[in-house]
This record gives sequence, structure tokens and C-alpha cells, in this order.
Amino acid sequence: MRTTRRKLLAGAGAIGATAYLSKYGIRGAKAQEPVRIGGQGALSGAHADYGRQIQMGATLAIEEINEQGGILGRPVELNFLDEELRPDVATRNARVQVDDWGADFLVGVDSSGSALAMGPVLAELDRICVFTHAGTHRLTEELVAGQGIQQIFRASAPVYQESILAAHLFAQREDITRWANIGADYEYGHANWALFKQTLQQLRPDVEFVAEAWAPFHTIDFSGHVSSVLAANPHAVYSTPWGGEAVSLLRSALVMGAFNQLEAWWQAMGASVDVLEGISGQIDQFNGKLWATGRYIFNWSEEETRDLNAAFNAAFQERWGRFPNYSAECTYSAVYSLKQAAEAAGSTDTAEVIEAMEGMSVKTPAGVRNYRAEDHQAVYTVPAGRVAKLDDYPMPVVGEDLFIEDPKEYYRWPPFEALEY
Amino acid sequence: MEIYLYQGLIGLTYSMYLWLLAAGLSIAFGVLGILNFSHGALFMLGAYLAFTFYGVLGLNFWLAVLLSALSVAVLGAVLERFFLRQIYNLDLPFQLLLTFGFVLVFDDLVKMAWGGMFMIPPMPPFLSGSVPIFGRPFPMYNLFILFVGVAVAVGIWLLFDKTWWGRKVRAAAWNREMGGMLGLNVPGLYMVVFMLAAGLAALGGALSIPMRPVTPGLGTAMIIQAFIVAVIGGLGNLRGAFVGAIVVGMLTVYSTMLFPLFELFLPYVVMAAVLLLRPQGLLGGR
Amino acid sequence: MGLPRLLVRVSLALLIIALVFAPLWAGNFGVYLIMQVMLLSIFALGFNLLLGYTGLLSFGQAGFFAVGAYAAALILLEVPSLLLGIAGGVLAAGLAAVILGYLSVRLTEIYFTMLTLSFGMMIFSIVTRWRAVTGGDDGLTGIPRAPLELPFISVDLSALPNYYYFVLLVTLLAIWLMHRIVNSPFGLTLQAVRDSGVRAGFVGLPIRRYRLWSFVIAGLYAGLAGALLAPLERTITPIYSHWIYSSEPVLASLIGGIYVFAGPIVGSVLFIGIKEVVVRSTEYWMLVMGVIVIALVLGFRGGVLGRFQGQQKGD
Amino acid sequence: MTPLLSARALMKSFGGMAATDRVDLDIPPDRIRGIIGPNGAGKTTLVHLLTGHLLPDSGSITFEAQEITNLPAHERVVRGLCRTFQVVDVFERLTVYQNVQIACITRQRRNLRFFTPSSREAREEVERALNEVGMWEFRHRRAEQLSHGQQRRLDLAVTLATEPRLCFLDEPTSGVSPKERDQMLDLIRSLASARRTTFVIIEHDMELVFQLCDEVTVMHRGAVLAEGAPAEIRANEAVREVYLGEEV
Repeated sequence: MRTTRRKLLAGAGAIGATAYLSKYGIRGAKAQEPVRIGGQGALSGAHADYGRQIQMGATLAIEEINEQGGILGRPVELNFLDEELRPDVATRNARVQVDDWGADFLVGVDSSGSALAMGPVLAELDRICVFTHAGTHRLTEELVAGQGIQQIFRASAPVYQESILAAHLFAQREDITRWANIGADYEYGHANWALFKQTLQQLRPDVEFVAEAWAPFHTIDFSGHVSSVLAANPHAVYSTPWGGEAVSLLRSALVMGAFNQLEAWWQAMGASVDVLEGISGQIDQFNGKLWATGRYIFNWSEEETRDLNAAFNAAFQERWGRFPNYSAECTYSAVYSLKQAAEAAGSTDTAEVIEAMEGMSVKTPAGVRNYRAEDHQAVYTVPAGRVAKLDDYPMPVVGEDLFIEDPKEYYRWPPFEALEY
Repeated sequence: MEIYLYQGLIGLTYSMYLWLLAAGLSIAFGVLGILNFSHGALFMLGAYLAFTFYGVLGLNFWLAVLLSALSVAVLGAVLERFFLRQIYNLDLPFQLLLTFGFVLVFDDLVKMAWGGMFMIPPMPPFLSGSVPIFGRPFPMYNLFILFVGVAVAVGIWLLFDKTWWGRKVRAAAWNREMGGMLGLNVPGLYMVVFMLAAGLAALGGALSIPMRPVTPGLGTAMIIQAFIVAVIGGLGNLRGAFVGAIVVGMLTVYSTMLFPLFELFLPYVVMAAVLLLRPQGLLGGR
Repeated sequence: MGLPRLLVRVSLALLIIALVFAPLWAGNFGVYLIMQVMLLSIFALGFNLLLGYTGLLSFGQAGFFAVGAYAAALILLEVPSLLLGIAGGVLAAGLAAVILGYLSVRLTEIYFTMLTLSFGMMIFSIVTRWRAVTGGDDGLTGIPRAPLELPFISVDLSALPNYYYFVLLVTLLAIWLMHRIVNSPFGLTLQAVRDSGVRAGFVGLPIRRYRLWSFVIAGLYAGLAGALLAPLERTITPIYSHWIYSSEPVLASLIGGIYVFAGPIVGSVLFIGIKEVVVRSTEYWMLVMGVIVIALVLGFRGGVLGRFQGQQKGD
Repeated sequence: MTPLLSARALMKSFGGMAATDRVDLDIPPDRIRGIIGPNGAGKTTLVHLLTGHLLPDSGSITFEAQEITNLPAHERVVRGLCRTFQVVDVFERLTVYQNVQIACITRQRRNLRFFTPSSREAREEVERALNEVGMWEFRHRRAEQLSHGQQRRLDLAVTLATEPRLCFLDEPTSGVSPKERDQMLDLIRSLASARRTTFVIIEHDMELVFQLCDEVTVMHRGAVLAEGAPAEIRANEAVREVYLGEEV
């Protein structure tokens, strides 16, 4: 997919901004016009850390890029809004940022519902949004590949990452034949569980799915969900609530003896920094049975990008005093992807940048991301593994028994079939 | 069989959370005649304050819970004195809207003071274990909540039914003017009653912090639960609220287990059915 | 006394002229905002027929808004005809209002409010759960802004300004209709029911029947606003049926004034305007809105228009 | 003469207490009837039952030879049975004019006109009714802005605008000044002779009833104690003993 021309242009981009400054400096006033990036994420509520991390990632990338001379020699500006995990707010934000503030590009968005709602609006506004958290497979499969909304790109891995990868991982565990689900009671959780079941069923026809409990946003107490699935005597639990709610859920599970009774617990987005910090005090009690992944794991990157990841980690910790979450890395990388694409296209024009970005390959802290031309989904490698306390980190990390698979294996590929669930 | 009993006990815990949440709402409506939309926001404030006292300042858990309930009770006094007192004679929509205004204000004030991030303090060590019940480990903290719920119910019952003060409050609730004629200090009584209601909301919030993340928006999520419970029990009927809490709690945990797809739907169906068939609530007389 | 009639007419005319030329002066985002104001106005006008004119506070109007939006979306996804979609949405909301209204109007005051709240949330639960039809909480996406098929001519509305003119036309029509309704014998009847249900019974009025009429008209208006939203946003999600969304027409009506015809409209302008202004300087718009609501309840229950309300004309 | 309204064995109890205890009552047309009795005698409950504000536990009511026992209030109004309340009840936010107009529109069954201006409806009827009670000059005022005596008269005008055959007035002079009280009595007298309306006045003030009424019913503890012309009632031993004894 990577053409020579694009490689050349990408290389040219890496040479540095000075050449571009001279090239575009001729346009005078126009050159000083900043490149505006509108970002959004949840800044309030039980999942607010993801939005803050998106903001931190975007801010760090933009500060670095501005130091290096900007995009196409133009300084970069960020406008960041609270998405509130509400689709109506997300679309309004997009309109404000593009029509009123004059955004050239958009990044971010936490909730799948918000991302889907933005699709048609992006087509109308004719602006690219690189999504950096929302996980629904429908965003790229239906809206881009199906309906042809070209303005959608996604830097973060979709639900494939936690569901299909998990199925591959646990297919190897002969001792686990009974699975139960504690799902986030919205599309994300339902799609996730469906993909996992579908994949695992094919690999292991002997596996049974014995119980399901669904927890909506703002669940007061997860005890009822934990006890009802444990009552079915599963060998393992598949769990999709995230953020603060994942922490509450794991706490209830711990005290109710889940980690004595079960062989394994899969926490889909358990590699998220807020979750790892939240369970930090109790890591010893999980008996090594807590497994997780994320869309980026700060302590791992493939060979080719290992140094880049180390540098990013250092810069992020220096700037924010925290470890980068996957939403931060994905947004950071999304901004760099936009820079690379815009400079390859030589313009911030939407159609030209789309063309440059399709099939583009970018080196990012998480690994080398390839934006598939068919559905604009970034393909890159993230492992799954056991959550454990390692000496190098102040909190638990996904760091033991890493299961590293080529994304070709666990991504869905076109032509996409609709998922029944 | 045992798993159903175990689940029932979990349900009772959940019921006690709901009871703590709805008790103050019911008291305020029963005595003051005000349906307090901001009750959930007071619950949220209780959670934030308790988190600050316990999780940030490192005070003893009991002290933190107590301080949080007291602080919100004082806030309740301010709200009653300067706002509610002016609207007792207004139509219901205006009363509801005034307290809805509080919801909006508190939600943002909390964000200003504590930021948007969620917070979960550690579980108090002496409540963090479990005891075997029906062959499974049952969380100590759930037992503790059960105990607190019942204790609060008994306490409120004693206070209203067995003390001179409780009788005065009931007289004042029966008829504001009449209470005044009998020489009761009705405004003073009302203020104390609202402090009690606010303090109870905060107590519920404070006790929930080891179990669920403390976040802005918690109030709007909680108030609807409180409405369901209070309506099922009969608005303003305290014993009804206790029964309503048990009904909703049980309904929730058993539907989680048996028909998970209806968990969201059922409480509203019961609420509507009660309103249509017995608007005075399950326990209300005519 | 009210504002001099001439002044009102002149300013109305100027306002309509300004609205007609809005795509020229307001920019894309401005046009979008004006549409939001118009939709909220329709929504709130219907709501206020219930509150201001009939004395019933509903906290479940978002349910009917969502029924209108979803029905319109489902139709438009099948048949690309805008009028059919909008009409279908309005009718579906009306039907829902007949059924739920028949039950709701048996209760009054707080019990009515609580019942409408629970009905609204039932609709929310159904919309969230019935994934095969509603798309669950991801909602329905890709709703087309279908052409307006009229005899001999088909008007393309896919561009935002084109759709704007359609919404403007429908909004003016809806406002004009509501104005006729509240000043009709029927409107007077509702106000009598509001002021005293008992007395209304003793002039011979079957009050539940009129409450139901009012409820259904409010439902139709909510459904119209919802149906118009579907092709505007092109995505519909369950948030539009949540009680939080029901509070928007409540706040708008209260701010504008519930006892004045134009209250909900002016309130919608202020509600969206204030939010827009505040959001730009601080993220704490709810705080500002909350303070405004509290001040209004304590000080100016007539809303901002209440000041101009004089005696009503009776003859 | 066939009675306009008759009740047989009307029972209504609240929490085991009989508020009306097997009441039989006949109201003949075209006379002013008074119903008196001390507080708690069951007068108001009886009127609530007769007008449909409450439904009886048992017994029957007929009006113009038709059974109306369980008919809702608004349908009784349509048949010509109306009332006022002890506590004045008007449409507060509506103007005086609109208050009366609503009764006229309802009688003419024009409530479901959605798109015509209400200002055109029932002009003559409203004007006549307001002139009758002397309230025309206040027609633009909102009802909540009137004095209590004016509200009483408006209440009466609204009631009369339903064109009742039989009209119950529950303590029509309570809370008004002595001067307004006399005006009210004159008004009722003139209305009774000018219209084909039968009035039933519920009062605890005996003197007022004796001045105004042709016939008087005395109630005591939920039952009818005596019935007859004012002079007969004055002379009745039981009434003197029970009623006046308590009153004085």
C-alpha cells in the first residue's frame, strides 16, 4: 500500500520544518495563519481521565511540533472541549470548532456513540477527525468502508484489540471452558462480548458461555453483578466496564472471592493508567489472574519504535507528572499523523490530506501505524498480558506473559460482515 | 437455592443504599411539602466531602463520614433559610425548578472545587474483608451498609414517633398555620428537618465512596433512583420509602441475574404502576 | 399594559426578515444555532401548553421528542421523502402521547410530574435496549436529508442553508398555529382547567379530556421538533429521550415566562444564547444557568417576558 | 308538584363516621330552599353528593326524573345542576370577562374550536351575565385582583352563566362585609324571580336563611331533623332544642 511517492514525501516531512518554512513562507500572511486542531473528550464524570489524557497527549504533541517549526511552517493551535460522553454535545462541539473557530482538523472523542454521531457531521463540515479512543467497529467498518465518509480516521485500535485478541489468548487455555460476562451496558460492551464469543467459539467449540450481567453507567454497586455471574460457576470472567467503574468492579470482585474462585479475569481496557492506579494498592490479591490489554501499553513498543516510546514516556512524565494512557498516546500520535499527512500533501486541504493519509505509515510510540485505505483504521500491534507489579514502575502494569500477535491476526479485514449481537 | 439467598442479601445491601438515598427526600417532602430535586446533589456533596476528609486529609473514616454529614446539614440549613423558606407557598413547578437550579449549581461547583476526575479512596481496612455466608464470601462492607441502613431506619422511627420533638414536627407537618397557633416555632422546626434530610443524603453519599467512584454528575444519576424509591413507597411516607427501597433493590439484583436486559426498564414500570394504581404508595393509607 | 401592538408587529417583521437572510450574515455555525433555537422553541411551545396553559408540569417530554426523532429517522432511512418522514415522526409522537396521556392525565401535580418522568424514562429504556430497531445507544446514523417532494417539483435540502429554510418555514407555521390555539376557545378552556380544576368541572368541563388534548398537542409539538432534528443532525441517539433532555424546554419556558405566549420562544433564544456565550469563557455554564433559574424562581416568576405582560384582552 | 331534585337514603361516611346518614330530600322547583345546621351537621357533604363533587356510598339521586347518582359533576352541570363553593373559587389568572365567557362557551359546547379567536365567542351572553351581577365595569380585571365580595359576585355570575335549573350556593356571604352581604341577598332574590332558577342556600346563619328562603331544611348529625316553612322551623321544638340550643 505504501507507494514510493508517499515514502518520499514522508521522508521529506522528517527532514524538518525549515525547508517548509522557506517554501511556504513566500505566502506571507497566509503562512502565519495557524493550523487549528479541535480536540474533544470527556472532561467530567467517571471517565474523565480519558478526556484529560486526550488533552494532555494533544497538547504535548502540539508543543513539540511548534518547537520544531509547526506544520507546513505554520504554528499549531489547540481548542479543547468537553464531550460529556454525549453525542449531541460532541456534534455541537465539532460544529463550533470547524464553523466558528475555524479548525482544520479534529481529534479525540471518547464515546463510541459520540464518534458515530460525528460521522455525518464531518462529511457535511468536510473536515478530518482522527478518533483516538472510541472503540466501536462500526465507526470505520460502516461509516467509512460502508457509507464512504472519508473524513473519518482512527488512530486507536477498535474493539478487535480487546475481544478478538483475548479470544486468541484464551483459546490456548485448556483449563478454561466456562466464560461469564460482566458487560458495560452499552454498545461498546455488547459488541465486545459478541466478538469475543464469536471468535472463541470457532477456535474452541468446547467452551460454554454461562452467564451475563450488564452494568449501565453510574452503577451504584457492582456486588449484584459479580455475585450473579459467580453463581454460574464460570472459570473466567470477561469484563468491559472501564475507567473508575472498572476499579469499583474489580474491588467488589476481589472482596467477593472472584480471584480465588476463577482461573482468570479479563479486564478489556485494564491497561488504562487510571485503572492500574486505582487497583495499585490491591495488586497482590489478584493472585496473578488479572489479564488485560489497552490500545497502547506505555511499557511496551515494538523494536522499531522502542526508542520513540521511551522518549515519549519521558517527555510525557516531565510535562504532566503522570504515565501516558492509551488515549493520550493515540491522540499524540494522531496529531503527528496529521502533521505527516499534511506535509506529504503540502496542504491542509481535507481532500488532499485524506489522500495522503490513506495507506500512510507513521512511526509512533505505540508502534508503526498503518492507516488502512479501505476503512481508515490504523493497524498496529499491542500485546495483551498479565497485570503484575514490576520493579521499574510505581504501579502495576500489563507486564508479564505478554501475548504479542501480528495485528493481521486479530483485526477484522474487509469486506466487513455485519456483526450480529 | 443458596445462590438466590446470597443474591437476595446482596439485594438488601443495595436496598439500604437506596433507602439512605431516599429517606431524606421523603422526610423533606413529608414535612416541608417540597420535592427536593437537589437531593441527589447533596448526596454527591456528601461523597466529595467524605472523600476529602478521609482520602485526602487522612481523617478516620467514621469521623470523615460524620463531618461530611454535618457539613451538608449546615448547608441544608442555609438552603432552607435563604431559599426554600421563600417558596413554601408557591406552585409545585416553581418549587421543583428552584431545587433543580441547585442541581445545576452544585454540579459545577463540585467540578470547580475538585476537578472532573473521578476519585476512589481506599476501603477502610477494618471493613475490607469478607465473611462466608451461604457458602460464599460476603463483603464486610455490605454487611456494614445493611447495619447502617437498619440503624438509620430505627433511629428515624424513634425520633419521629417516640420523641416530643417528633410529635411537634408531625404537628407542624400536618398544618403549618395550626402548628404556629399551638405555639410551635414552625420555621425553626422546618429548618432542622431539612438539615436532617440533607444530612441523611450526605450520609448516603459518604458511605458510598469506598464502593463507587466519586464524580460530578453523580447527583443527577442518583436523584432519579431516589424518586423511584420514594414514589413506590408513597411520597412523603418514610416507612413506605423503606419498603420501596427493598422492592427496588430486590428487583434490580434479581433482574440482573435472571433477565439482565430488563434491569433498566423494570423500576420505571413499577413506579408507573404504583402511581396509577396506588398513587399514595404501597404503604400509604387513603 | 402590553407592549404597543405596532412596535411588536414591526419588530416581528424585522426579525423574520433577519431570519430569512440568516445564511448571509450568520455563517454556518450561526445558521445551525438558529435552527437549534427554532427546534427548542417548537419543543418548548408544546411543553408550555401543558405547563403554562394547563398547569401540568411534565418531566417526560423528551420521550415524545425521541419518538418523533426515531420514527422520522426510521422512515427516512427507508424512504427518502422528507415530508413523509416528518409527518410520520409527528404522528408517532402523537400516538404515543394519546396512549401515555390517557394514563397520565388521571393524575395531577407532583404525581403527574413523576408519572411523566417514569414514562419518559421507559421510552429511554426501550430506545436503549431495542437494538435491532433503534441501534441501541449508538443510535441511528446516516439519516438522509431527503429532498422535499412537492407536486411538480423536488427541492434538494441536503445543503445546510436549504434545510434551514425548510425548518424556518415549519417553525413559523408551528408558532402561528400555536398562537391560534392558545387564543381560541380551546386555549381559554385549558387556562380555566389550569386555574381551578374543580371550578372548571362546575362550569361543565370534563377536565381530563382537555388535559388529554393538551397533552397530545404538546406531544405532537415535541414530536415535530424531534422529527426535524433527525435530518439536521443525521444521527439520533437515546440521549434525546433522557429526562435531562426533558429539562431543556422546562428551563427555556421558565426563563422566558410561562404565562406569556412568546415566553418559551424568547426563553429558547436566551437558553441557547447564554449557554453559547458562557461556554466560550468558562466551561461552567450549568452554574450560570442554575443561578439564573434560582433568581427567576425567587424574583421574577413571570420570566423575562412577565414584565411586559399586562391585562389579558377579554373582549 | 314533582320535585326537581330528590335524594333517597344517601349515605356517605369518612373513616367510619357517617357524614350523611340515610338522607331523604326533595327540592321542589322555583322556590328558594335553605339548608341549615350547626357546623359538622353534614350540610356541605350533602351538597357535595348532590352536585357530584363526591360520590355516595349508597342511596340514589334523581334530577328532573332522571337518575344521576354516579354522574360526574360536569355532566350534572350540563343537565342544569350547578353550585358555588364555601371558599370562593374563580379562575384567578383569567379576566372577569373570560371567567364568565368560559361558562358560556362550555354551555354552547364550543370548547373544541382550536383556530378561531375566543374573543369573538358569546359576547352578548357574557355582557348580560356581568350586568346582572353588576360586574361589567370590572370586566378587564384579572379575577385575582378583585376584592373578596367582588369575587363572590363573579363566582355567582360564572355559575349562573351555565344556566342552571337548580343552583346550590354554599354560604354565599361568608367572609364579606355586612353591606356586601345585603347586596348579595338582594341579588339572589332578584335573580330567583328573574330567571327560572331554583336556589338552595346552605348556611349556618339562621337569620339570613329565614329572611331569604321559602322553605328550610334543618340538618343535625348527618340526618334531616326538620323541614318546613321558616315560621314552622322557628316553632319546631326539636330544632330549638338541638340547633338553637347549641347556637346560643
